[in-house]
Amino acid sequence: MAKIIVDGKEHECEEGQNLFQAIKAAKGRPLPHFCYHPALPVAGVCRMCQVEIEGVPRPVIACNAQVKDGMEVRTETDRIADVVQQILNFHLLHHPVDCPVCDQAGECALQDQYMNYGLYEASVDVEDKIHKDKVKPIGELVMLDAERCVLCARCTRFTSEITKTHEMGIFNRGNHAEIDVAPGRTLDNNYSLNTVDLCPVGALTSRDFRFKRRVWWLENTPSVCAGCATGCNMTIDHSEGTVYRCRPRPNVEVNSYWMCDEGRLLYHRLHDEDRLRTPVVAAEEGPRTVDWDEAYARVQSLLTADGGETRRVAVIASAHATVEELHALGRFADGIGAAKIGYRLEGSEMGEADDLLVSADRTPNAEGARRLGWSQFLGEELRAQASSDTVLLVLKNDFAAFDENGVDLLSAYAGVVVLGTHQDATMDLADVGLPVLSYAESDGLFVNEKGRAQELHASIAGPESARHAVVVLAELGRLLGKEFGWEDPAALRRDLVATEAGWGALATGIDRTGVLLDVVSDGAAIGAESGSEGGGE
Amino acid sequence: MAYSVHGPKAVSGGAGARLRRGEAFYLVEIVRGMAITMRHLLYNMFHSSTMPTLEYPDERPEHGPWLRGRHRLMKREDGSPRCVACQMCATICPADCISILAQDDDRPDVEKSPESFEINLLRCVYCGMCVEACPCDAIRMDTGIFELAADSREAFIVDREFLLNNTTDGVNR
Amino acid sequence: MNEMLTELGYTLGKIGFMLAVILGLLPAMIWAERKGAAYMQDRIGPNRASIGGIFRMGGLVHPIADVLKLVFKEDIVPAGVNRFFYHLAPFLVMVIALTTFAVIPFGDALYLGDKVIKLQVADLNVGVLYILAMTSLSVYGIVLAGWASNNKYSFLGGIRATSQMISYELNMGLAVMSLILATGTVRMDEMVQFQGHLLFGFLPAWGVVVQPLGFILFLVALFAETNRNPFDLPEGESELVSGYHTEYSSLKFALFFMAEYANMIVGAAIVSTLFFGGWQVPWLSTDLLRAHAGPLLTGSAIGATVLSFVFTAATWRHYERFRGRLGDRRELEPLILGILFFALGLATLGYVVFQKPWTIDSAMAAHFATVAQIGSFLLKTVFFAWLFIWVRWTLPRFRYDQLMRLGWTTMLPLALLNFFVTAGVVLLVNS
Amino acid sequence: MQGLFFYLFGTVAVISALLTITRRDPVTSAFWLIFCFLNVAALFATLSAHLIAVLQILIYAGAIMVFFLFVTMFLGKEKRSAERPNPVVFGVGVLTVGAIAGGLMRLVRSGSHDFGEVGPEHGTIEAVSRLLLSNYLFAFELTGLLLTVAMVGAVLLARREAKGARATRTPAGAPSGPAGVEEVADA
Repeated sequence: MAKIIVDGKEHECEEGQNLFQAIKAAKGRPLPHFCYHPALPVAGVCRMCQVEIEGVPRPVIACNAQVKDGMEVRTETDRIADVVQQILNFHLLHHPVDCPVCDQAGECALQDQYMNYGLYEASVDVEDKIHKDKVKPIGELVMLDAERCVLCARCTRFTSEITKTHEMGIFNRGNHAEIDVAPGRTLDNNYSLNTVDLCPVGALTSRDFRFKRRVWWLENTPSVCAGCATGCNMTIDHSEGTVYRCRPRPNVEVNSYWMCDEGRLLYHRLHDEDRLRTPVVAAEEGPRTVDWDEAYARVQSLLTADGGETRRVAVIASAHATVEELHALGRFADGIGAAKIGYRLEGSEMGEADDLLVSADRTPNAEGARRLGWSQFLGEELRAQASSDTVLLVLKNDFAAFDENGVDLLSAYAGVVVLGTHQDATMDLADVGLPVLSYAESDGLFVNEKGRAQELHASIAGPESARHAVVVLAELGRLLGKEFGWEDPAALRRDLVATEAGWGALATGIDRTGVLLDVVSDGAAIGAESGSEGGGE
Repeated sequence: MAYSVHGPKAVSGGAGARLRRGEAFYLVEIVRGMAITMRHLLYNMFHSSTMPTLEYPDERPEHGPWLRGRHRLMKREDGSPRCVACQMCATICPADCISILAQDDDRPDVEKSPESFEINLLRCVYCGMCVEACPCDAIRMDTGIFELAADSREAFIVDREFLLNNTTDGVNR
Repeated sequence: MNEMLTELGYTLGKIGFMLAVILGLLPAMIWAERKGAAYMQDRIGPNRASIGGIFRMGGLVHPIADVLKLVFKEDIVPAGVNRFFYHLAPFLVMVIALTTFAVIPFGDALYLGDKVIKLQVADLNVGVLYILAMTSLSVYGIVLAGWASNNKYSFLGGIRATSQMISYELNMGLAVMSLILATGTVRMDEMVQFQGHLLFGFLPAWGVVVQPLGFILFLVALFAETNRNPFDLPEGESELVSGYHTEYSSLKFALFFMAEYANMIVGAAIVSTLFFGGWQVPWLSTDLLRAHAGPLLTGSAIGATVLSFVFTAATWRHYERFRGRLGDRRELEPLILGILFFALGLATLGYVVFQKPWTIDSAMAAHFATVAQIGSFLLKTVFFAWLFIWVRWTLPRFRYDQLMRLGWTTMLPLALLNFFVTAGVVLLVNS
Repeated sequence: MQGLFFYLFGTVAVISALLTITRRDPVTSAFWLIFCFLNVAALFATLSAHLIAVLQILIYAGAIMVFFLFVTMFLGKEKRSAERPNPVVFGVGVLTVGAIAGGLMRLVRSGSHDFGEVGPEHGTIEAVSRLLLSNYLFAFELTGLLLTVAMVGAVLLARREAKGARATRTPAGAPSGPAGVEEVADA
């Protein structure tokens, strides 16, 4: 351990630690900076994080210094303020007066630093500024405005160190230096939008989010990506019931600071045209929109055989459902004596894994389903259960999309009730479709492939008449004469912790980075190979 | 009109003030008051044209340039709105009456422009903050139009085209 | 039987005349109220409503617009009202206001051949007491309205009306009693006859001359009884929304509104009858009027001619001065009115020249006298109706305790004093 | 004609009297009572007793009932609604009314009090006044004296009560009484 004195206050830190981080820990807030990023190699190009060190004649940049025991650092002297202001003046010399049209406005480091350290009279006339490329798409998702760039080199470092795709570089010299993609290249790797997050100014902006919403109107809800089994932590930025973008939320254990473009853009599906907004029932001319009472009446009639006795029920769970929903479905099935077919059609929903974040398993909660005792199933099992005396209940599972015989499989059942979020292939075959809340609209848990349980939080409200799946299950139970004592996901989680083995880690609560669950004895191999689910069951 | 004060006691006034003997019956004072009102009536009957009242719809009041009237959107030389949809006005608006949808603009010198620009005039409190917030001098409230009448609530939600041509002479330069 | 029918016809005619006076004066009163208030406050007042885009008549069209508005407005009956009394109240107010007029004579007896027609709907031998009785009933409409509305403000208005009525009814009665002592009769027509005499040979023996204090007391009490400013506490906009008629809308509100003005007109008629000689033309008794009908009629006709031409000149000047200022058809109004005035002037001039009114016969002279007396009565009534308006726009509203103190501690002793002094004087004079 | 009016006003008077005693809400009762008085006054008027008719309206309908209403309306709504009548009291009332009605019937039937025709002068203000100031002077003066005594008593009671109320409101040590008030007002 080493002791340093920051602005007269003693602080303990590691010997040899990066001084920037030590000062950030000591002061509770970072020094002004553009180029420093904890997950990227130090570049030391922006010169903003100047500090005075006792015994060193000139100010030095903290990001490139190391902690030595007894070091005395001053960060708030007049000299530092003056130096930072001068450097900022350099950065802004040729910066366009673009803030009104710049999407970065509101979360722009330049704006913040100018308000903290700038506030000087501009020394260059607007007309004399050097003009560079503006509104230049450099990839499918990224827009470049070279004028706004402060040459912090974060984006180039990202493409060379993290994705190792080397699309971007700094070209020309002096006043005319600018970032761009290498000639003939485009920024089209699956992580390109991370450069937008990294960019401290408005040089790189997202074409997906471009001009959609001013950032100060966005509310931020911490959540987890539902795109694959990695479970990247993310922040959902939404406003007035609409999700506008998703950004990675730092979690060193899972996704560091990054997130793939695919996962980011998944939110579009929330507002898709085919989102199920009201209950539907099958009719001659196609699905018909009804209200909940009528939908339940239809379920009731499906459940009642001609003789008046109640039909058998078989349930299919899903790796897209939260732990609470899966647990509710399990309790529901046990309660009414239904057959539990499984959570996933074997082999479906798999893709290519990459070596950064994307997992081969494209479902967010397969591990959770497995831990709750659900298994994968084959088409035959579905067929075996099929009889004219059985009603199939499907929770958030679109297995029909992966089996060409879906129609045949399901037509053998007396009825199919689907709790889903979209009018997908399975919903098309359903007799009754009940709209439930999606992952972005409800609280819950996903367990990623490494057994880390992470919390989702409801960000937007969801369609007006959609209900939480556990509520729908409770109401369906009531239709069958069973009273389950849960009203919300929280009650189910408490029940889960109390009754099931292996969930004890949840008892003390979960912080924003999630909690690693105990390894279950019969659990599948968890690790790099977890993408292939086959051997587990 | 100046007030005339009758004696020091009237000045110290208040509920507890005692009236003089003559005033207690009010009669004299009532007659004096009635003489004043009648004087006004008779004077105004024969000098109706000197009355300060404006015959409003026929005579328009003059107002200073500081009057905040109905909003207008300024145009560029080519007639397109000067607004860049930066949402500053919508952000500052205390009445939350401005809603703007931005769009990519294809023109080389314009990056962003309002796809729609709506002001709910029923919500507007005419504080003028939008004008002060605008970095492009794109919105002004100097039309001098202060009358609002329509036969539906929807008619008060004015759109981009309306605001672009919202002056009596139709010029928003 | 036939005689009875003609009698009934005459009575109906007199009732019709009475209604015509009140209902005809109503819009004029509303106009005078609004326009008078405006001029007293250096405003212009209503002048926008027009007929055919030309005739604005200085705002006289507005009462028509008002009535139309009130007729077509939604009639709201609030929840929780006592429906029977709620609907009854406005009618009660209006009916009592109108029936009070029944005992007021508006002219000397008219002789048609050998038939004598008293120009008075009901010649009661308790005339003045009837008026007192009716004014004491008039409060019920207000109390009913306030109570039946099931609204605390209306209710407070009703209560204020009650206590105000109790406090001022007494003073009014005493003032009238003094007058009865002085005139020696309770019959309205005899009272008016009495006021036709001249005191000391030059002073008309009007009630206001023989009972100056009684007149003031009566007038103040009348203001209080008609709930007019400065005694309009039952309405009290500033504290009671609008008091007893807060919950009324549309035609029922219109009835209250009109009843207030009807009450004013009736009150003005009562004051002019009791204290200002009623239909008496000052210094000209009925006999004198009949005897000198010719010169008087000629003088009036010439006066009318002169006035018409003066008005013609005034409207022409107005037209010339303001031409082009409005830029539409409204500018024609003074021109058209000027032409009408000019025609009127020509007509009266023609009447003087060709009909030779100084050669009028005695039967026509009697009719002229009646018309002159009715005119005198109407003139006085209109003046006092105007007085109500005048006072309203001059005085502020009394505070409630001031109202009570004025009624009980100032006016009641004065009224009693007046009564005893009058009694003493009458005793002295008669003995 | 006269008979028609008599039966009209009589019937209405009886009906409104019945309504007066059957309504639960005293304010409504009071209004029906006023209506009853008006009809009685009309009955007097048909008998050419104009003075009595007017006095009926002026004093009973116009003054006394206004007081009644004034006081009743100050009571709370709960206090105002009447309870079911006590059967004993109700019975006594019915019996009393019956007795009076019977007595009246007998009086009318017996024909011993035939009033005979009256002239147009009867019932006028002059006639009544003359009667009051000649034949019934003593009774008239006595009634006047009684009323004066009542009024003086009422004034005395009111003054005493007011004085007591003022005494309790004056804080200890503060100048009390009219003199003190005068001083404050003059200052």
